[in-house]
Amino acid sequence: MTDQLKALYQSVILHHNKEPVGYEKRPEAGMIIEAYNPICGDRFNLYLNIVEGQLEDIHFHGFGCAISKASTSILIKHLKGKSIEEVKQLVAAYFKTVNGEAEDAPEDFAAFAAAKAFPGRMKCATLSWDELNEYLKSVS
Amino acid sequence: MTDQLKALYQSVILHHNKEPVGYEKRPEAGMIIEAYNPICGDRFNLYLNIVEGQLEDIHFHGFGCAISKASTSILIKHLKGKSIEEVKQLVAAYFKTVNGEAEDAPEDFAAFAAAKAFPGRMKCATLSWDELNEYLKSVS
Amino acid sequence: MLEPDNIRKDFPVFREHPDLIYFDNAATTQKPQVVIDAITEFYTHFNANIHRGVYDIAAKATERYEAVRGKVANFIGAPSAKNIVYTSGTTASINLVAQSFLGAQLKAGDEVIISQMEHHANLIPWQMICKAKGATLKVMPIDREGAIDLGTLRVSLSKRTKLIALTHVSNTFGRINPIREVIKIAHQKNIPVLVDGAQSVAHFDIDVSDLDADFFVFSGHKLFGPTGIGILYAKEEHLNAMQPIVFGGDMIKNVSFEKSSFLSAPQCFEAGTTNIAGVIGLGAAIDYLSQYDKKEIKAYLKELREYALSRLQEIKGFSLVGSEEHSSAIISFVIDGVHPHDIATILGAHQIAIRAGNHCTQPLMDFLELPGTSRMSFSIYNLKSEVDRAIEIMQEIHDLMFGA
Amino acid sequence: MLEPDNIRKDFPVFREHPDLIYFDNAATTQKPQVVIDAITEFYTHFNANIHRGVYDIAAKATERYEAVRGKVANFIGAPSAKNIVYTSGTTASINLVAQSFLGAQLKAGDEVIISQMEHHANLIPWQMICKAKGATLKVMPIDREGAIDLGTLRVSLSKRTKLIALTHVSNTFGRINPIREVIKIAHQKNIPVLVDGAQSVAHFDIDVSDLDADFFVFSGHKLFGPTGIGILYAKEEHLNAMQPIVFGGDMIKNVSFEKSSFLSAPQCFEAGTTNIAGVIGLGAAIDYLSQYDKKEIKAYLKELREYALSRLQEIKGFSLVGSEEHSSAIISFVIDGVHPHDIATILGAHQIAIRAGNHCTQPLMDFLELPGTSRMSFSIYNLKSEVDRAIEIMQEIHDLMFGA
Ligand SMILES: Cc1ncc(COP(=O)(O)O)c(C=O)c1O
Ligand SMILES: Cc1ncc(COP(=O)(O)O)c(C=O)c1O
Repeated sequence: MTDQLKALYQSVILHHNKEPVGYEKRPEAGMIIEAYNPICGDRFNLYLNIVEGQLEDIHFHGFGCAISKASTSILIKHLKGKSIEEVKQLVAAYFKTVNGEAEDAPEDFAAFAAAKAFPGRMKCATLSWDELNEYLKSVS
Repeated sequence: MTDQLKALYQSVILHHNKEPVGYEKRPEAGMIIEAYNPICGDRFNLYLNIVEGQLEDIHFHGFGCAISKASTSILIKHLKGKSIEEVKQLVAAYFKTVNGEAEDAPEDFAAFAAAKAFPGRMKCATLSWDELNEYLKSVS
Repeated sequence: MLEPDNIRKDFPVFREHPDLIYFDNAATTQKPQVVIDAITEFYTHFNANIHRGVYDIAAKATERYEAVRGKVANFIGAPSAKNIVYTSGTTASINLVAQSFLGAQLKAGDEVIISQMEHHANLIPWQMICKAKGATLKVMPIDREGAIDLGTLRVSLSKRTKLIALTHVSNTFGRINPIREVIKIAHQKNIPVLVDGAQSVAHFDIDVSDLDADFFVFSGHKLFGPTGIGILYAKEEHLNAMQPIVFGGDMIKNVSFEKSSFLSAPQCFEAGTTNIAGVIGLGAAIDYLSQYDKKEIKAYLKELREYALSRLQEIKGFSLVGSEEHSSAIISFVIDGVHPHDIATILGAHQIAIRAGNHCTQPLMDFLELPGTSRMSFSIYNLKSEVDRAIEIMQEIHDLMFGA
Repeated sequence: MLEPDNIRKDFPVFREHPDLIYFDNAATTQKPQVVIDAITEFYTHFNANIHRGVYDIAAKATERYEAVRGKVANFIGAPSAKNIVYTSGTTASINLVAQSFLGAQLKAGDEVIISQMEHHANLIPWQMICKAKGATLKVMPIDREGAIDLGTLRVSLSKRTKLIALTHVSNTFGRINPIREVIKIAHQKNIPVLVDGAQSVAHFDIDVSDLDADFFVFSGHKLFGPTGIGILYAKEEHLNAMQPIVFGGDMIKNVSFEKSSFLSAPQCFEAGTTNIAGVIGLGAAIDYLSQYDKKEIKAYLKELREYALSRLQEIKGFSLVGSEEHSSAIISFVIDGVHPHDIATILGAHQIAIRAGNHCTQPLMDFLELPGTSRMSFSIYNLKSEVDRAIEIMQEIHDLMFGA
């Protein structure tokens, strides 16, 4: 296996792929966002409950590759319980980290920077994040 | 001037271009055939009177390059007064000559064989002949 | 016997990238040197616009361009060069038939039949024209091995059926459709059939006259030729019934501000400056492919597929999508617990190009209840040793993903 | 200062055919080595289908393909790569706007305005959509020098006017249209304007944002690029208002047998495998052209045209078609008593490529009461000495045709 591959499929990602955080259907959630990549067919639903500017609860369900699934799991792990302001900051930090721009960001974000070496997979690392970001823009 | 050019623009053609045979409008003719080349805009009308299987009278009018005009003039010269059977034979002989296949054909047909060296001009040598030929096929 | 080791040498990409294992031939094929050279020669020696110039290089460009029409006709057994329309690809060819041939006659209540395995290119154009005209798109079901049922087809035909569009070979799992039988059944009710030959034309001996196909479409780029060039073959009577849908230069007879009239087919379907270099390159690709015996190509690819299939069984969690039999040089598969994109990425990192996803056949994936598959597709330059190398990597995938 | 003697060296056709004098640049331009090399490089090093492959060469092909979009945007002053749609040429671009943009909104009684000098590609698409919708095609008249009258235009606009389509430069006689003024006048009544840039894009500094053009279209092959690739620039609001008209892979979001949804622009207008090599080649052509200052190009071509015009006056029976002023690098002319095709043939036999005919502007020819003209069109590699050689031959034409 090449080093780049090992960097991509490192334990953080494989762990979250196998044991994703908040992986369950919540059809009754206040807001459901679909993250869908028509090119590969990956599709997740993000189930959000936002109460008084706080992301009180968030879950996800669907199918996708190791990268997209893990990156969504990381999203849940870090954003749950945060204020919308904090969520926005974390989303921005995530994008910067993935793009390889050094940033004071949670450690496990860094795992996804390895996707840069695989241009065909960049979208997997940002799929759910992109859709959440679109949603945040649309409501503010 | 190149030899091929001289062969193309030889006296037979230039003569018929300047002094075409049967060059006049005959709107009252029994049959009018339009020979039109959309690529260059050349357009002639052939005015035919066929009486009892004889091409009693034929004229032409329109505009075109030296080659198409001369080839139409030659057509008039040779076909006027001939029986439809003879006309068909002459048309076939003309096409063979133009294609460079040796044939027992009127001498001035040969001038147009030079068009073969100018693929862009072959159509000029056969424009009126092609249309007449189509007509003959459609009536027999 | 085909000599893939020698064939490889004709493709400069393998000289430049000796480690590249290219198993994505259903997406596009690599190009032999002769095709690249033909394009270079055109641009270097006789680049000119066609059909109107009287100078030498324009005459030569026109002659070569038109000569390829005859070559294509010959290659697929068409009666004449006049049956061959140049398009920009399979997609454009199908859209042209949908809009022009079908668009002119389709009425509310009419039906168009496709199969459940069609590529989006052989689905959405029919869907859209049906929607516009109030007609119905009917889908021939398949079983899980990809077989269509001719009996079902037979009883589903009626006077309202205006066309059947069917792929010759499924790009997703390689299933070969019984197009000869479908055409026979359809013609008993005077229903025309369009055959999507995108995946068959490079490997099969095609004779559209013998098949009695009404329309046959394919792309140059899947046939060792350039991108941006495709073919629509149609029977003369159908071409004559079709009106152009794109308008411009080089397809007109007479133009005034009040009205225009058009040349006859195929010319009237080729408005404007077409992909002249693409046509020249396609001609070279057909010449190249014609040196080989299609029977030998088919036999070799069958052997390669069978070999790959036997080796793939060694991979933990492997299962084939589609059928072992009745299939051309394409293998679609899934590996339990590993997403197709992860497989493709891991192979890709080792210079092994395969494809993952829905292969532009989303409804087929929905039927199979799969988010996607991994697909290996072979061509005449692929080797058993390349299959071995891919297997070697795939054996490590479980370790990588789940720990040794 | 432009150095045409050096520029020539970049074009292999002049190395291979040192005697060739190519004065048919309005039909298509010759290709610099860098463009040919870019195509060869693509097919040799990273030939792959785009947007879906996760392996290296597919990623590289996708990246290069998309990068050209930005290059084109930059080259014509478009706000973003998203405004750039790849098509197969000017003709396809115009047809797309006619069918998709105009087709969706045109009603009986509406009007579309073009000019009397339009190429068939910028005439018939509008004529056909007007006919289909019961709308009227109105024609801006020109005078014998090719000038349109802005006053007349102004008063002919109304609420029913749905689009103005105008060529930037006439391909027949080189007349430059005042497109900035036309756009201003049109926008006062909220009428969108399509500019046919086929003849201007290689020589003029184009800034579609500054011009405020709604649509701007051109072909790669007239810009030193490959055949089979063209561009549609459109404002974002217009692209968003347009529905795709060709359907297939790589433009969809969701597909089921019941219905499909599409990606957003520009992607949704690029169904199927596009002319990837053509796009890559166009990128190289734009890079090539960008080394030169457009002001210097314009100045040199003006000088060349003026020189040619002065020398052509020496030819017995010569008369210019169009105007000495307000014209780009195209000269259309007639010689009394000699048919344009004979002139072109005689020059052609001496390796001088000019064009004769109606130049795909038959209604313009009808207005000028000419069966056709001879046309010389220049590019940056043409020389005064080439003009001299052409004059030399033309001086013999009378002798040849009428005897010394
Ligand atoms: C002004 C103008 N418009 C449109 C076209 C059509 O371009 P294409 O044939 O590349 O589609 C041309 C070229 O012939 C042209 O000169
Ligand atoms: C069966 C089938 N039909 C149609 C197409 C579309 O071909 P293209 O993208 O060349 O237009 C493809 C290729 O992707 C295919 O495999």
